[in-house]
Amino acid sequence: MLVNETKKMVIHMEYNVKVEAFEGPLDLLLHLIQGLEIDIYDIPMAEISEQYMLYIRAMNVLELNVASEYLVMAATLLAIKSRMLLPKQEEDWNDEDLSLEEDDPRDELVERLIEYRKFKMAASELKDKEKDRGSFFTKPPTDLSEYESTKQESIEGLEHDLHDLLGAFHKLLRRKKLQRPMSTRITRQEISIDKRMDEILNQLRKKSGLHPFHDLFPIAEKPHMIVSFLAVLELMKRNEVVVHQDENFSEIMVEASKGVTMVG
Amino acid sequence: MDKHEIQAIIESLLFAAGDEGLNIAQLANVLSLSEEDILTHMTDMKERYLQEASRGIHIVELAGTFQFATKRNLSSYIKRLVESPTNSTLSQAGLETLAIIAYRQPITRMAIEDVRGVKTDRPLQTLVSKGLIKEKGRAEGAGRAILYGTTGEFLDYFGLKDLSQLPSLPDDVQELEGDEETDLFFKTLQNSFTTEEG
Amino acid sequence: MDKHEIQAIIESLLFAAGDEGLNIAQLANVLSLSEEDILTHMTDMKERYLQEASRGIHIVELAGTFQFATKRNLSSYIKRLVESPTNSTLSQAGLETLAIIAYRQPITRMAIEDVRGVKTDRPLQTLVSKGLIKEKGRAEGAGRAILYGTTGEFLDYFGLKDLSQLPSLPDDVQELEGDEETDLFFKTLQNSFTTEEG
Repeated sequence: MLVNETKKMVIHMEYNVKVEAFEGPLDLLLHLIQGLEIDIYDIPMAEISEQYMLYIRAMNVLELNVASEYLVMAATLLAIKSRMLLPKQEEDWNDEDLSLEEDDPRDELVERLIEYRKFKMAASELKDKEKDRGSFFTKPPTDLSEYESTKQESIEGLEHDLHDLLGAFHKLLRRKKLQRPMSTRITRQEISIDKRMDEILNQLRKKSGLHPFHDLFPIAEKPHMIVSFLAVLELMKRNEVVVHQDENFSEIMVEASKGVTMVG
Repeated sequence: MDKHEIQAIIESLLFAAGDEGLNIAQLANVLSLSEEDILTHMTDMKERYLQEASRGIHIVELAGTFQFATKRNLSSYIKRLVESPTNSTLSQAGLETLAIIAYRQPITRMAIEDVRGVKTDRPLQTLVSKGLIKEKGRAEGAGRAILYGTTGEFLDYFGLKDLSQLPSLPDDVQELEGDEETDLFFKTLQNSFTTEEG
Repeated sequence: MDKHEIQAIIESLLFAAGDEGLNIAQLANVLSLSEEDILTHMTDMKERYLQEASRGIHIVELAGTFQFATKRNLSSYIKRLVESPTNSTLSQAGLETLAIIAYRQPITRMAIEDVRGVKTDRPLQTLVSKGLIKEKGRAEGAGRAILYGTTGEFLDYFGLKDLSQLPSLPDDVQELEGDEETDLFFKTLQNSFTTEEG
């Protein structure tokens, strides 16, 4: 039993990711219906409920958080199943029509499944379009401000809402940028800690005495700041700079150590 | 102005407008021509760009505007020069939510959740912040729930001219394409439980 | 590849490169052709664009890079487009710049250009003169670059109480940008330790 349980767990873990890949109870039901090759208009409730419960049990075994929607659906399935097992109402004199007509307890579920399936298909068509859109490129608008008359100095007559602003930002993020030797990128990538250490030492030696820590961070870009910070740490470790701080949160001051030769 | 001159002007305007695009009315206005005339030229130009083998760009209609875009078959060359795009593709939940909104707009969150059968707050939030949907008003009644609809960015994102270009909603039964891995999962699962119980 | 195909590819590349343009080496690289071959094609194409009456754009060579530009003689139409009443909007360039500043303020021109990938002097000028943005101080360091931020008029114009009311951006935008920086940080860190130990 224990061995069985363990084996089962292993099998389950392998498919863990896949278990969570369903978009909800309707998605799961559609999958079951397809897998069992069932006619969606004539769902065998006993079979589908059993399969569905199997899935819920698997999720429990895996200690996955079973979303409440799945449990609600489980209850719905069981309710439909038991309603179908109920003896036929007596006022229905024509026995043959019973399972066909509008009284079928499955109707609402079938309707929901079919409605959901439409949109699942539509979603997959959108996915194709999303991919296709990636195969052609537009260009940013040319900067036309030189054609603007200079007297246009107020915001009167402009018509934008926040959505335009957000839209512009997204368009921008989506715009595929050509790789180009843009100067900022190159300089950014070329900062080495060694080079930055030299620069900092030179800066500190140019004027003897204490220098505010933040003076060592001249470029307000994260990569540069990080490299500068690492350079200071390295210089501290090598005892080439000394760092002072009078009290907590006061400005940190840095100075070059005395009597140390220039780093090669 | 002869035909060549007009089309040269249109080319320069479309080029300058870039991915902002220009609509018929704007072109008609700048060229002092009727919208019908512009439309005739656009049809002619679209065809010409497509046919000419030495042209790498063609005219596309996106979100109600005409724009130049590179031809699809050349994308492999352009990708050699392009940085990886900043944004990822939409999740399945996002696509489903978006599909429901696109075909049923304006629509409330509740109505979307009715179709999907699961909570949809997060996909909605993501879609709003990606600028693909926006509030289009409020539903009548007590809750005054937000009504969502798609945006121009939605059209651009999926390469659509307008909403009428959405593929028609499949109205009935076709087999959903199978998913072998999931099938395997269920077979394994079934076996494991059968074994256990037997 | 025949001549037409090559020139179509060049056209699509130059188009996608926009105002940045491409140099001979970049083109040769993408097409796997010699720089001489590229130069021959460029000469041919330049001539062809100039000659054809129905073309509104031509190839210009600036500082070793080739790029498309609208033909000079058509500039009066571009001006009309910019000034047309249907265009009572900020240009796309202006709107983009404003969006970046709104979400990333205070920010320097260089940082804005890094995001947009194109020069941004003019849109900045326009936005300042319209009172939507202003100088908010100077970046530390040698250049002491101007830091831009939005103004009170900006808030009024978009009907915002304060900046916290700006619509939130999708999570993945922030994540992606974060990742890049973190990656760089760890790479740098790693290198620094490797160097130290080596």
